[in-house]
Amino acid sequence: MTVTLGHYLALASVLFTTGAVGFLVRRNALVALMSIELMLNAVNLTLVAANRWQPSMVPAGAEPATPEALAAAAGYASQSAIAHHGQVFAFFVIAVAAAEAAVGLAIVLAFYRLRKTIRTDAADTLKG
Amino acid sequence: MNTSRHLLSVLVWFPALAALATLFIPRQAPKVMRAWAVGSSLFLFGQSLQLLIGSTHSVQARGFRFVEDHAWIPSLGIRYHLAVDGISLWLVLLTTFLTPLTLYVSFGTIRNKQKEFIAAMLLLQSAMIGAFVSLDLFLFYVFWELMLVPMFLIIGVFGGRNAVYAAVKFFLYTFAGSVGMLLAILYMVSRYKGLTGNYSFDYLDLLRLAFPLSTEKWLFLAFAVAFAVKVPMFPLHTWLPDAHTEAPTGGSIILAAVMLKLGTYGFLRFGFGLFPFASHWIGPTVAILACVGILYGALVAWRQHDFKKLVAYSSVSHLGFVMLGLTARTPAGLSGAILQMVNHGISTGALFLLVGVLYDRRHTRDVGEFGGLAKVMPWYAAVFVVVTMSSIGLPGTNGFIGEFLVITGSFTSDLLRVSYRCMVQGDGSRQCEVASIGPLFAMLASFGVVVGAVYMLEVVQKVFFGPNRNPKNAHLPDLNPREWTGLVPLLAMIFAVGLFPTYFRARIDPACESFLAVYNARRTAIAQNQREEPWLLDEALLTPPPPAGPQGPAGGHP
Amino acid sequence: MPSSKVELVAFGLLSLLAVGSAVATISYRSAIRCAVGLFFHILSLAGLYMTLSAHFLAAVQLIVYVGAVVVLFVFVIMLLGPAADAPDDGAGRTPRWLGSGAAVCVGALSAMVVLSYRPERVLRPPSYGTLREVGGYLFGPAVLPFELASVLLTAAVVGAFAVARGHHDKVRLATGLGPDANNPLPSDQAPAAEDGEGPSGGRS
Amino acid sequence: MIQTLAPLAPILLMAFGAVALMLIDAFQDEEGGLAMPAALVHFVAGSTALLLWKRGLPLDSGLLHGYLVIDKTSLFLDAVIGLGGGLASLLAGGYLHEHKLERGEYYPLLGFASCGAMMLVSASDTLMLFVALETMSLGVYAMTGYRRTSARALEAALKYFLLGSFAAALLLAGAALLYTVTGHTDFAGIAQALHPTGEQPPDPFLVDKARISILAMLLILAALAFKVGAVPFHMWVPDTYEGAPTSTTAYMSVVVKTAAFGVFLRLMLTVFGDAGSASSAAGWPALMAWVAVLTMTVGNLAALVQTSVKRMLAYSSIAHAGYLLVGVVLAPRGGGVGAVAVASVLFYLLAYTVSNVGAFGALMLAGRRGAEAVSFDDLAGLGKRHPWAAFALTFFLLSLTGVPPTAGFFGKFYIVRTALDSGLGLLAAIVVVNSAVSAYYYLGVIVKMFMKDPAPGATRAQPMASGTIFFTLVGAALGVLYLGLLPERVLSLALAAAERAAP
Repeated sequence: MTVTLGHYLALASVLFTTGAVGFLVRRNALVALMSIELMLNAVNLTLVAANRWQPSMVPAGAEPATPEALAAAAGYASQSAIAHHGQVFAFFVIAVAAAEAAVGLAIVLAFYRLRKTIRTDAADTLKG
Repeated sequence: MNTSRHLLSVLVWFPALAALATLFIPRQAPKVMRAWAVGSSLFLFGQSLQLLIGSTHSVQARGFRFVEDHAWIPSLGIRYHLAVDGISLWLVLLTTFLTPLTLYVSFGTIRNKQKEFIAAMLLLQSAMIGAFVSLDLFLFYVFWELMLVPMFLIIGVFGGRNAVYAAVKFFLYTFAGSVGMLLAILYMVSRYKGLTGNYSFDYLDLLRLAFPLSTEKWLFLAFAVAFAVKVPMFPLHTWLPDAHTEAPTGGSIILAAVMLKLGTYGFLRFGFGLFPFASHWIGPTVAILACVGILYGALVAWRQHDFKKLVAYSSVSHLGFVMLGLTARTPAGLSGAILQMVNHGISTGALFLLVGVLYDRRHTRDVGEFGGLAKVMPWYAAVFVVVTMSSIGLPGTNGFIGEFLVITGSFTSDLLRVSYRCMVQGDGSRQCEVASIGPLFAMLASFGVVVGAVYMLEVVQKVFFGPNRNPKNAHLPDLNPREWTGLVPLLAMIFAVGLFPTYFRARIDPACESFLAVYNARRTAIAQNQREEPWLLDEALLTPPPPAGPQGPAGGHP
Repeated sequence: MPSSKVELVAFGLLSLLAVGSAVATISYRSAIRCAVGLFFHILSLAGLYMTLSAHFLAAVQLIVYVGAVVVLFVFVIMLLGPAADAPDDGAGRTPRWLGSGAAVCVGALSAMVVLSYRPERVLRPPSYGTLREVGGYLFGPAVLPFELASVLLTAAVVGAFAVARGHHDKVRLATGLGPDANNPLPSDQAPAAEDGEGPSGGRS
Repeated sequence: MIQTLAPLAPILLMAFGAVALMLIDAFQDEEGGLAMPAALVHFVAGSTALLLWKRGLPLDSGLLHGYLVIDKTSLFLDAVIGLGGGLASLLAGGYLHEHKLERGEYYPLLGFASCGAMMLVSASDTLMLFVALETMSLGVYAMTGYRRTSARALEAALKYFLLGSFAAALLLAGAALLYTVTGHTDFAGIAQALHPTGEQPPDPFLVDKARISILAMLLILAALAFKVGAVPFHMWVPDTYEGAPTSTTAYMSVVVKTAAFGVFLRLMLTVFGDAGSASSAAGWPALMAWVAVLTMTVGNLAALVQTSVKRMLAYSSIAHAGYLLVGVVLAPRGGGVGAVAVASVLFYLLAYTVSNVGAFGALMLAGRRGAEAVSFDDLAGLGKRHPWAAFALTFFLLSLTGVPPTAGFFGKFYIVRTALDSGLGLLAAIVVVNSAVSAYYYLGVIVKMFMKDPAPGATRAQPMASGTIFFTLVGAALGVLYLGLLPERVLSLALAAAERAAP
């Protein structure tokens, strides 16, 4: 048995769901934030794995093609060697996740200062 | 200033600009403000008299005059198309005639926020004139909706104790009533586009559309609801007594005298004009509702103790006459209905004014509070009696002409009929026996006249000639100069229409005839050629026969 | 390139670790333990990236996530003290089991959908996933999003600053005399306690 | 160099403008006073977009690499964002000063958020979409929690942030799945790979790919529905709108909504614009039609029972999102209908921008520090205390109601007409019935202001005086009247902008 893209994707689904459940169940704002990080990481795993299995005109077992040929085959007329879209995407997700965490933690901190708690259900003075 | 080339634009926009200008007059100068309001509306009245002058700058096509037709939003086929014909002419004049009177009279009672009142009244005038003279349905809808806001403010801000309730009820009834109309307009335009490849909201273009009866019924109903709310027709009238009772005198006058006419006008111009076959189909029903309205309004008015409610219900009754005249679709019925619109404007306006006079003095509108006023306020009593005579249609006053024409019109109508004993023929068509029921409606309406006379006279008897039980009534001052100024023009009009009806009918009848000519031509064409899908009518159908001479009395009236 | 068996074992172990640490992250009551769970989760993902020959990304994952994000979390947890371990008791306004049940269903469904998708693995040159390649791409075609990311980071810094800084607040934190916790609406009901001036300064 | 950067001019101006605002703030001695420069940056960026439009297409200089598309749609929306953002910063100038919140960070944040919004409406790549969305959102999260001493503001920020990040994660998951099956992140590439034209070699994973792409579409739809505030992902809207400082609410309600609808249209039309996924019987338009009906109905019904004016406006903005969704539903139709539908959405966004900025601005003007206009009761008798503020609020609320001749009426008219033209009479009827319902709660405000006196001892809003807000309102009012009375010019712009976007 070999590891296929399907396995990675299924793993990512499980991780994403774990994050989503954590987000929905936990009332601790910090843990909710961490759950979001879990979800983003699961997405990253999908992206990186999908990048690895990028469909290509080169069948398995054939001569390793030149980077340019691979890039051209994948439909990218770029100067960069191999299509790294998935990895680059993941890179940006990591960067954004860090920024998001910074703002999120700032909000949590400020919230804590006023309410002395970080329970999300303490945020209930605004009623629907 | 020669404004006749753009006369209608002046009539529509000048009040709005005057309203805007009013907002910048400082509150510390109330006299300037009042002078400006009355002056500008009088100026407008003067301008509007030009409408009566011959046919300067007229376009004879289809009997519309003072035509202004420019592209407005070309990509959607929306035009700035204004025109008057004999149908809208008198209604515009009624508006310009009543607005200065109403403003002037209201200054006696409205002390706070005069600025807002003036601005709202002038804006309202703009919107009403705009709705009367628009021949583009989009433009018409814009003015139609625009009317709501100033009237809402006039009722709500300047009204009585329950004014807010009445104002909101008024707004929501009319706003909700007209959304269907918007949909129907858009549907027609969309079909027109499908048939011709062009968008057009123009009334004269949309007249070419013919629909299968089932579609036409829905479209007509969508329009009819909007108009019926405004008229108001039984059973959609419930907002009216509330609005009238709570509105200030000026608001009541304008509401009753002009705004309700937009409903009847809309019925005629757009409801009947655009959907001849559906209106033919629904004609008897409308006539029945109109008669129910006449009798119901009269009977309920009889039971009222609140003066304003009494007048409001009598309006329901009078507008029933108008609707009956319209549904008769005979030349006499139509011109009677239009005349009756103007008459009702004048006499109900005067009645509300008179009720307002009494209310200012006693701060009550309970009929039972009064008695024997003829001795205390002889002039007031005299004027009131004259207006009452006009309202119940005594010969010599305006009311007589209108009601008489409506009743004869519906009596002779061969369009009001019912079919019975239908048999399916061999070829699948249905053959029915047809009975004309016009005379029945004429009888019901005549009965309504009698009831109307009874309750009005009873009130007059009680209030002016009965015993005066309440000492507060003993020293009421008679009419003051301001009130006289408001009443004299109205009294003059009552007799002008009553004694010289030919002058007015000379302008109404040709328009009614050409309207009916187009109406009947379209009705026959649609009936003969029922299809599954909308189709276009021959343009030749829409050209009315050459108008009769301006002075020549139209045929078909007694 | 690792052989198939090694890869299978690595994948198995790392995915077990990933799932385990993810579950730990969302289930511990103590926030610091959750953070530790997140830490191990990130490590396991870095390992998975290695099995996918994404060397550069694995490094970035370690540097940014472990070096910045987790540290930030831990820092905030320390700052909050016991309040960081907010209990989960009490009924919330929303039925959370509903949402999470739906999430689990969707997740299971999507796992099933994606599991059957097994395209053939393609050969990659040895330079795949290296710093040189990914970096070249980043500064080549992807320069536009890269520059935008700098805008994003600046916005985040300014945003975090705008929400969390403040001289009055600092005093409050240091002295522990913040607005009364018993008063649920310290400032909205008493508008004088708005930023800048007023009794909020006097209170501290 | 100039040639290469020219297409990006509005975005670059916005970004550099925001950085410049930051620097000015850092080097000036006293805080505040940045509203005018911030508005200027927005207006300049917005008009640059229009200049670019005038200069003509094509606007790809080879720098964009498919990450961004600068076309007429995006330029139109850039202009709307510039206008909305500029007006909102002017409002902020008056509001923050009055409420002693004038700290320098607000305006750079606003600038960065607008920059993200402009990127968002140009984004044609899921990567760019995500980064731009986050840039915009992070700025707005911070602006929401800007009043740090208010528990409500922070609560709003916390809720908005957590739910927003959750939605972003969903969007990301969708994008990742699309990448998995297509190998592309750019919209055009994804569309091409999902629905190839011409002869294709047999693909053993065709069914799997189709399934996964549907999953991705649902995830993305959910995330976008969240961003535009559509039911059932609307719960954040009332809380956030109510808790945030009013200037932020004004900004959010116009710029964020515009950007979200812009990207919604582009993404759904390019990626899922094929005959299968965009089939009006079984594709996403059918789903969105239900969402649209639910959104406007729920929004309007909930707005009916509110006691807080801000919250009422929040629910009404949900309802407006519902009207806009009707345009989105029609957008994928062929035969010219699609272009008109997109144009109606674009026009509505502009009309909504001027009306809503005006409404929030008038609400700000109605209250001063410590006596803000929050509930309906606060507004009682405002017509007496401050007729101009009351008049302004009335005017803009009438535009939101859709009373002619205002921008709001024409926008709604245009959408209803498009729906009727394409045979969706029922949907059109639901829109007009809903707008009739909405008249009730908008009227409620007017009634309070002009026809009720405040109860003795009750709190009442004390109007403030602010030249900036006043002039913003005058500008917005002129815009409302212009769009309502003479919409032809803007309409033809919107149509031209829509031509390239629609199929």
